[in-house]
Amino acid sequence: MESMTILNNVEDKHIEELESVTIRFAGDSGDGMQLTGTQFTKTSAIVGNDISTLPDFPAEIRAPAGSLPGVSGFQLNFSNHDIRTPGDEPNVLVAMNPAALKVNLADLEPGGILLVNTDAFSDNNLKKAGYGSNPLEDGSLTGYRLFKLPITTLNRAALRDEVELPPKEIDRCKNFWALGLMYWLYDRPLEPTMNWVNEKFKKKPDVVKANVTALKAGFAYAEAAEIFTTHYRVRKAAIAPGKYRNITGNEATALGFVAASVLAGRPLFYASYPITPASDILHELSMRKNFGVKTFQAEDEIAAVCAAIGASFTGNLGLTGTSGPGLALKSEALGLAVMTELPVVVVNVQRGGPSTGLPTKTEQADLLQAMFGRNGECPVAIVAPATPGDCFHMAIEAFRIATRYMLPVIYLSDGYLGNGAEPWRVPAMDELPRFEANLYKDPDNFQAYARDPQTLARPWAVPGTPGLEHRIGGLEKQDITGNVSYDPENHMHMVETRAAKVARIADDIPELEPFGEREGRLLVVGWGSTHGSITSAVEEMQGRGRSVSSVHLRHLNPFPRNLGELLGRFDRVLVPELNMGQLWLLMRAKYLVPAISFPKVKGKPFKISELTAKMEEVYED
Amino acid sequence: MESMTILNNVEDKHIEELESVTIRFAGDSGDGMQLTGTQFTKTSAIVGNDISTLPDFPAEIRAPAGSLPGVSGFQLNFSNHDIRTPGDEPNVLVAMNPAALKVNLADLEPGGILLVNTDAFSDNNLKKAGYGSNPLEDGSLTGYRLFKLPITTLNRAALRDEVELPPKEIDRCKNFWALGLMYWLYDRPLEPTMNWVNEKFKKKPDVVKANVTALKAGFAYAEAAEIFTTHYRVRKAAIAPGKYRNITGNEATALGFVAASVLAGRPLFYASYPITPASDILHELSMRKNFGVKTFQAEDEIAAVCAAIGASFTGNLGLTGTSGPGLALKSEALGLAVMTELPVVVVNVQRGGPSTGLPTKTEQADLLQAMFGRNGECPVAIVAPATPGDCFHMAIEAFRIATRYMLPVIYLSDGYLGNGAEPWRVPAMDELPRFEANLYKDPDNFQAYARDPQTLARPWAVPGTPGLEHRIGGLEKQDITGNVSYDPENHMHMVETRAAKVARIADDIPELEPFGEREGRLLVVGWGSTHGSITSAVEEMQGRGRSVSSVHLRHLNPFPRNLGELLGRFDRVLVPELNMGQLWLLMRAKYLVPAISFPKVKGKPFKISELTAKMEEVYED
Amino acid sequence: MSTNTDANQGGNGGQPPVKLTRKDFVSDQEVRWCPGCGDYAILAQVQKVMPELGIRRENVVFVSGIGCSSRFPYYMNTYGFHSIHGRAPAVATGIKASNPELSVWVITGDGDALSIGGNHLIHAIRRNLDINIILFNNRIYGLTKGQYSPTSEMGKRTKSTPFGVIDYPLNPLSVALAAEATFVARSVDTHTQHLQMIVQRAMEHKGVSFVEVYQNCNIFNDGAFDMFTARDVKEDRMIELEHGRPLIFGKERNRGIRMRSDMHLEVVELGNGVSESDLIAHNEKAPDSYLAYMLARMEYPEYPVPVGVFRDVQKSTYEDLLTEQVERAIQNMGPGDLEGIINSGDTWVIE
Amino acid sequence: MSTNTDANQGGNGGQPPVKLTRKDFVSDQEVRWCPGCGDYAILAQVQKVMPELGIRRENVVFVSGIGCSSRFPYYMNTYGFHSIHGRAPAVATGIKASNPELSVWVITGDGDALSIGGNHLIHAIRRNLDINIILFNNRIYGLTKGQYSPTSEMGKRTKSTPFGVIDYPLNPLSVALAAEATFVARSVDTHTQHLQMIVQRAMEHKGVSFVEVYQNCNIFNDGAFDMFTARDVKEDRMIELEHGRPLIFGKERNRGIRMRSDMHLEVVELGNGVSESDLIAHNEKAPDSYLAYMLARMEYPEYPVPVGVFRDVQKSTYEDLLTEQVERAIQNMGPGDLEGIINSGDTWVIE
Ligand SMILES: Cc1ncc(C[n+]2csc(CCOP(=O)(O)OP(=O)(O)O)c2C)c(N)n1
Ligand SMILES: Cc1ncc(C[n+]2csc(CCOP(=O)(O)OP(=O)(O)O)c2C)c(N)n1
Ligand code: SF4
Ligand code: SF4
Ligand SMILES: [Mg+2]
Ligand SMILES: [Mg+2]
Repeated sequence: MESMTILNNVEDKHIEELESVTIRFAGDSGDGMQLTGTQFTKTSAIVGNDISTLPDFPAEIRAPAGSLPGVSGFQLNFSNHDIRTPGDEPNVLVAMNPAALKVNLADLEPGGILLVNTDAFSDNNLKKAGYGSNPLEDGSLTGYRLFKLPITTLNRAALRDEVELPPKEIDRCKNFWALGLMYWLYDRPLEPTMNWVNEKFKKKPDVVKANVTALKAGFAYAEAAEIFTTHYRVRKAAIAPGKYRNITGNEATALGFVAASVLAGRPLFYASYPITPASDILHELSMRKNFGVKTFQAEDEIAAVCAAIGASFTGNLGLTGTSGPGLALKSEALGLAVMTELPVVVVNVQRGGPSTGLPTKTEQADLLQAMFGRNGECPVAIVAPATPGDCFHMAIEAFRIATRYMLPVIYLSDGYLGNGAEPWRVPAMDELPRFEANLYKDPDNFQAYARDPQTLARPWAVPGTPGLEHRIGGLEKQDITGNVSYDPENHMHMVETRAAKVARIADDIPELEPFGEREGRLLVVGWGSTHGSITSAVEEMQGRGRSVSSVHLRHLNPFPRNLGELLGRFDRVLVPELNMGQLWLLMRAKYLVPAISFPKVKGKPFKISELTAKMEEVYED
Repeated sequence: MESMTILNNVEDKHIEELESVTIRFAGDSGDGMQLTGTQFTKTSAIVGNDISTLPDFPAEIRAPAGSLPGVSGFQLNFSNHDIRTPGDEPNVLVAMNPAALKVNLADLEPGGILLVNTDAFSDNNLKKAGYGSNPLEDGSLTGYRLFKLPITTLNRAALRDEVELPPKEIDRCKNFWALGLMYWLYDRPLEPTMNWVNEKFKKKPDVVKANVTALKAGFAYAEAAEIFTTHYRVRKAAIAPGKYRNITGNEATALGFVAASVLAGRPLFYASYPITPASDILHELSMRKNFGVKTFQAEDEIAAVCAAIGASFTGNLGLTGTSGPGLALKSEALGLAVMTELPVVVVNVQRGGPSTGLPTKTEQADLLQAMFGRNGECPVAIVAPATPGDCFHMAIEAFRIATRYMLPVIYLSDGYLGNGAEPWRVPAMDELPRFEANLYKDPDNFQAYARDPQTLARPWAVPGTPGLEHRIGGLEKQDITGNVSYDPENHMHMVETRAAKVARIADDIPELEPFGEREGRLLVVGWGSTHGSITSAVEEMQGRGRSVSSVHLRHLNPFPRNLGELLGRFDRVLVPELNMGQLWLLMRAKYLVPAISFPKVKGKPFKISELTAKMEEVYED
Repeated sequence: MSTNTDANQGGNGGQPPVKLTRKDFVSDQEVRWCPGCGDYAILAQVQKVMPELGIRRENVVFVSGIGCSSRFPYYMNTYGFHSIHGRAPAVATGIKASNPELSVWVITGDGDALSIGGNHLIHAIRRNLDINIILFNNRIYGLTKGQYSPTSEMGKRTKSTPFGVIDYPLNPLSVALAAEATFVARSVDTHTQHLQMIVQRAMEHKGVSFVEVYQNCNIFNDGAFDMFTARDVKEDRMIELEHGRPLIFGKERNRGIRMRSDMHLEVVELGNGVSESDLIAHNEKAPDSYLAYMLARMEYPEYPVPVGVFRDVQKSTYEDLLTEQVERAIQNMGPGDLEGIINSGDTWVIE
Repeated sequence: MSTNTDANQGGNGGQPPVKLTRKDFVSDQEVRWCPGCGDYAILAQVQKVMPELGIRRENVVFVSGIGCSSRFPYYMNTYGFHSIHGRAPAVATGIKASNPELSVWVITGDGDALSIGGNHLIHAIRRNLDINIILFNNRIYGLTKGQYSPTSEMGKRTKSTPFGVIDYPLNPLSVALAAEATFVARSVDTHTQHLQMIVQRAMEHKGVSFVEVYQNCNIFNDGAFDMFTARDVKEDRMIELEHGRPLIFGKERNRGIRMRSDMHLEVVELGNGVSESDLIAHNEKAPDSYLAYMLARMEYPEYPVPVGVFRDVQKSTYEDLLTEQVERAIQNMGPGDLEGIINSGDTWVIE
């Protein structure tokens, strides 16, 4: 194969070994940067690197070409060892136009590789990006290893005689040209991408040819033009063996709920109203009709949660999904689910707030809303996946809890998890938990609010079952019978019972296993999508010989049983969160521990360096 | 005057002095118990007693006559000294039918006076009330001083020859007969009630005559029949001189907002959707159109808060009011008010939750919802009146804060405050605070998100003002300009700024003045409608020589500046709340103080005795 | 179509019909409306009609929002869901879409359905789920003690409008028709025979049924409909719609409704050159909703108030189309294979 | 009536009209719609019409919800409020009711107005506030990247309906009419002259104006209306409504709309015994909304698609009635006396 020949040639050149590399591809929304990034990722995964990625979409659908809001980016980190984040600062920035340079340059590490498409640096584009002078010429980029390439021109030249396509289509291949170049630079094979192109554009041989040619041309150019003195190799990581796939959190969430339905033997009913960044879950699930999954795009978030409650009432797994503003709208109905004790799961893919906020950015600022955002004493269970792949498992866990305890569960994902991808080891069927979600059938002495002595769950008695006819609703219920009751003592009893149901879940979830020693100087407590950066940072601190451990909460209400005890075993407790200190507040209130909050609300995940710096500070204090 | 003659007669009889008395009138919804209670209250106020009242309405509009859910009650406490609650256990229970007896007997103090209308104890009524045997005959009432009176019969006899009214109308006067009897028993004048009847039924002389006759007949019967060996006197209390009126919290709230409008010189716009127990505020304000007050009954709570936000945008005092489930619905829009930094006030007259809960019962369980019930980091200011009369003052305070800091304020009343009445010393005009709520007018260098250096308020720049055209909305705002911004650093800065605005209010509100010593063994911290019972209980503890003080929070976010310091001056901190520990949680999180929660969620206020018992327990621990 | 229920046996999930009586549908809960409330009559008629179609209690679900009328489910010895204010159509949608075998009823009030719940109502209607919506229109908020509702008349003084209502009222039937309703009808609480007939017709209709019932709230809006529903005047002031029959009314049946050339409906006296054939003939089945819309907008005193079935047409129901998609997906893609989809996409193996 | 604005000078609060140009209404914010989006054209027409009526910038408020279309206010150099999804009519109600002097515009999308915001829409309409509502109907959710909307066709495959839409679409104009709208119109993004005329008519109407604009979303629903709006076919597939004129259309103006005796609209060829006088004459001012309702429901291909003003009638506005109540209250009770009301009720003095 041609590409193999090229590859073999490559072997002769000077190759430098690297531990890990972070690349950011950036360009106009129309430049295909997401695709470029995804292809580089997949290829890296296939050659055995550990990988982690972070896409960064513009907020506008199609901002004007060349404008700052129109910049689209994709960062990936690949490594010969275990990594958990897409990297703090890119080592390499590929900037396809001035706006991409402007938006991303500040993040590039000092001395980093900067690759620009000079063809895009027209006066017009420079103006759109707000450049007074051309940065490629005014000396402002001297701190970087700048490579100026007329990518558009080179790509056109390569394709001109090869394919019969309109110029616009030809130009659209320039991202593959750049990808080819990067493949050479980091010593990756072309086949996986060529295979993908062949499959994807099966019906358009011209397009296949164009892309493959561009890819090879970029690769060949790097090889031939000798603009790079070195190229790099990142060896295989020691990754747990198994079958892997790249998966985003939203995909994993959707799959997890399908799995929950299969495992529980109950149909899944997903009611949702589109909202960024949760809509993809709706899109995914709407394709799963052959699993008996029914999806319902409701007229709004209130209708969606109400329909999910209705579906749970009939014995379906009633599920609804949204993002922050939508969760706010679901508040009242969630109270109804609490009162009627029905197993509804609410997915909240958090985004930047308050209000409409920063719809395309990530944040973890809905934890207290999830805890308290309802009238009255109205507790629900809360779980939060830690990584994109974990979304799958926590989705199952959410319905396990909901059906076992007969109560609503809020599942807190976020934009970073939802859109971010990681290589996910596909679980074998027998690794998945089984749980029983049985409907109640026995008409003898049926009482709608009788309780299982262990879980305090009431029976899941659904319409269609003879002899179990009963009425539920939002008014306070009499214990056991479920009739309406205004009795003062009963009310207090029921408030306590609903709280006790949630509390008892603690006996049924794993205790926390610290990452690191079980006692020491500093314990870092995290939850949700910060898992990767916190773990990496703690690992780094441990590498520095610091007594630092971490625990990561995937159950937020109730907390795992041993959290309080663990907190007591460390001198200092640090709580980094992508909010102003919400878990921190809950922990302080519950355990009276003088934990230190490390808040960040910038629409972005933590950098490892930010975390280690803070840990050092707290460590010494 | 006739009644004076009667009164004079009375003077000869044996009179016993009492410090304070608690009476509960109870009967069927149709029996006019609320009216009876109100009349007794007013008369007691006029003779100079201190008073406190608690109405207790049935949840149904008109439950079937004689049924348990149809029982309506009215409790009042009158005294020769300062009182703050309607009393724990009634000393006297007037039960107009078996259902009223059934529902209320448990509360009557042992040995208390029990007055029943034997005419209503028919087999049918006994059955409706769920009595197997007649309690008047089966000896179950031996622990009380039982007075069995055929009130219906006696009333008919008294009216038969006096008025030409259908029997139904005559029977409707029996509550006045009972009232007359009670007036004799507690040595009250008849004039105030007779005046009221004259005024109220001006156009129906027959009805006036009937009621007055019934009233006098009851009085005369008590005097003549000598069924009571004693009657009682409760002397004037030493009440601050001034003009008083009886006022419910909802009335005071409405008046307070009208006052805020007058004081600020800005029109009031009240948008609301009816809901128990907040609707009366809408009813009150809709009658105040001559103040330029506009009321808007919206299609739902979301529309109401949005319309209020729109009104604030035009320079009105935008106000919306609701109860718990409605507050849940307003969550999303409240975030918009936070982001747009507009002075909106949201009244939440809390009721029993969660969900529809116990709509006619009181509770304080929406504090955490008010704090956290929105997506993202979304702080608002929170105030809470302590007594019905205080509702007036805190309504003004809410708009003072909202307009001075340009942010939304949640005003947390509750069912007990809203429906409960107390004698309220009418403030003189010059006692009311003035506050400036000026619109911004200057078009030079206008910036929509420029800030006052002290309050951090942005300008209140309203449509119609030339040169200030600008756009606001729910997306994150750029500092100073108010343009949309997705900038990471700006986002964090704005999140911090919005929090700082709320925090700065602390410099502008009074520090807490403890009731009792400034340090000692036990500090009791309360908020909202528990003021009366907590203060009375603390007073009682102090009387027992215990080192107990209390502070009462009327500002919940931010807390008064000296709260933390005060907490540190006491060995123990107790936080009684009509919820499961919501203020308690906030205080623990903020001050890391091992406060003790004393929760109650029974749809009822605290009894003084419950509180003192708990205080004793904590005190010794 | 996936369900084997047919229109006449909705809610039996294919089981044979049973013989029940009115009493079987009476629950053990004490009824808690004000004595004299029109809700009692409606409850009685519904309980009476239920057994007529051999419907099984366990397959019936009554869903309501909040309001006096919304207590209805407590009194039916079937499954019931007293949900939250305005949201009953959404809860019912979840119930019906997730289990199409059930016979699903929505009980709602004028505030519940048209104020806070207006949007859910029109969306449930446009989706044409096979649910039966009964709106108890008393032109007032009962449960919250007497504020005006979206059907209250202009100028009406209520607790929240001491100077009179200034919002133009909504006409519930027009709204339902504009929202593409396939079955629209109206009846009156006190017209028991008619009401029974309408409830039965609603039940028989496959697809969404929207029924407005004029209901007296004797506490806060007493006699709101007496002007035309009272026994002595109703024949002159109301008109009973009958499919295929000309629009005739009046004690003497001597008046009718005619379409003027400028497209205005007018009341005419029969005789003097005006014959039955000049009148509009009612057509429930008209594919367009024009006629139903016009009739829905006739109001007293200009017109007699129409009761009966305004529109009754067939379209596929949401739940059938949904079930069909599920079944077709299974046919085309095979039944869901969890292991298969987990292992799909771009996978690679690390050894 | 309390306001001294008249219909032609809405939003000047009695000040004299000013001479502004299109540019005065262009804000300094960069427009951020996809290149080619129909929203640009609508923005341009609105900016063009604004100065025509001598309206002052400071008296104009544009309110929107969330969606691509809802970014509109940022681009108008007037006051603007980009509120939250579906709630623009409610925010606008608060603005207009609290300050009737302002000229208030609501910009909304098919999802914003008819899905999440349907209820606020119908209530704002029935209240007849003098606000102008412009619904950008692209039959898709643009901002959230391509899910179906309440106006999407049955069977349409979108991101959220890979097997096709199964909800019957809503007809926005029918819903507005059923909600008692006093002004209802439709235009098309690319028909610039017509669109200008309609925007101007909406502005001139005193009371609520509801305008549907067919808007192309070239990213997620490209060409949705081309079938009948395209230059070469529009005369044959659309019909322009003109008050008082018979319903005629076609390149040759040889076809028309007639009412059949069974109350069905039919398309007829003129000639062969069919003359203009057999056709329906359009009447915007008809007191009933029947005709407007029928026309609103004409859809391609059975009928030509109507554009223009369907209905334009006068009724008192909410804000005028509200102001009137305030003024009457002041007349009858005297201007509010705070000291007076605080001291009212049953008072007593303790000395
Ligand atoms: C979210 C919410 N808002 C408001 C209320 C208060 N509320 C209960 S019923 C009702 C209106 C009742 O009117 P209608 O629907 O006409 O029913 P009716 O009582 O007349 O039968 C209102 C406003 C509530 N329970 N929940
Ligand atoms: C409460 C809430 N729910 C959902 C969303 C997500 N969302 C934003 S715009 C939109 C629909 C947009 O469609 P449309 O109104 O037709 O406007 P278009 O973008 O097509 O102009 C949705 C669902 C949101 N912002 N807020
Ligand atoms: S208030 Fe009216 S509607 Fe409600 S139960 Fe009483 S009479 Fe019926
Ligand atoms: S997505 Fe569609 S509606 Fe939105 S800006 Fe782009 S073209 Fe316009
Ligand atoms: Mg009603
Ligand atoms: Mg759209």
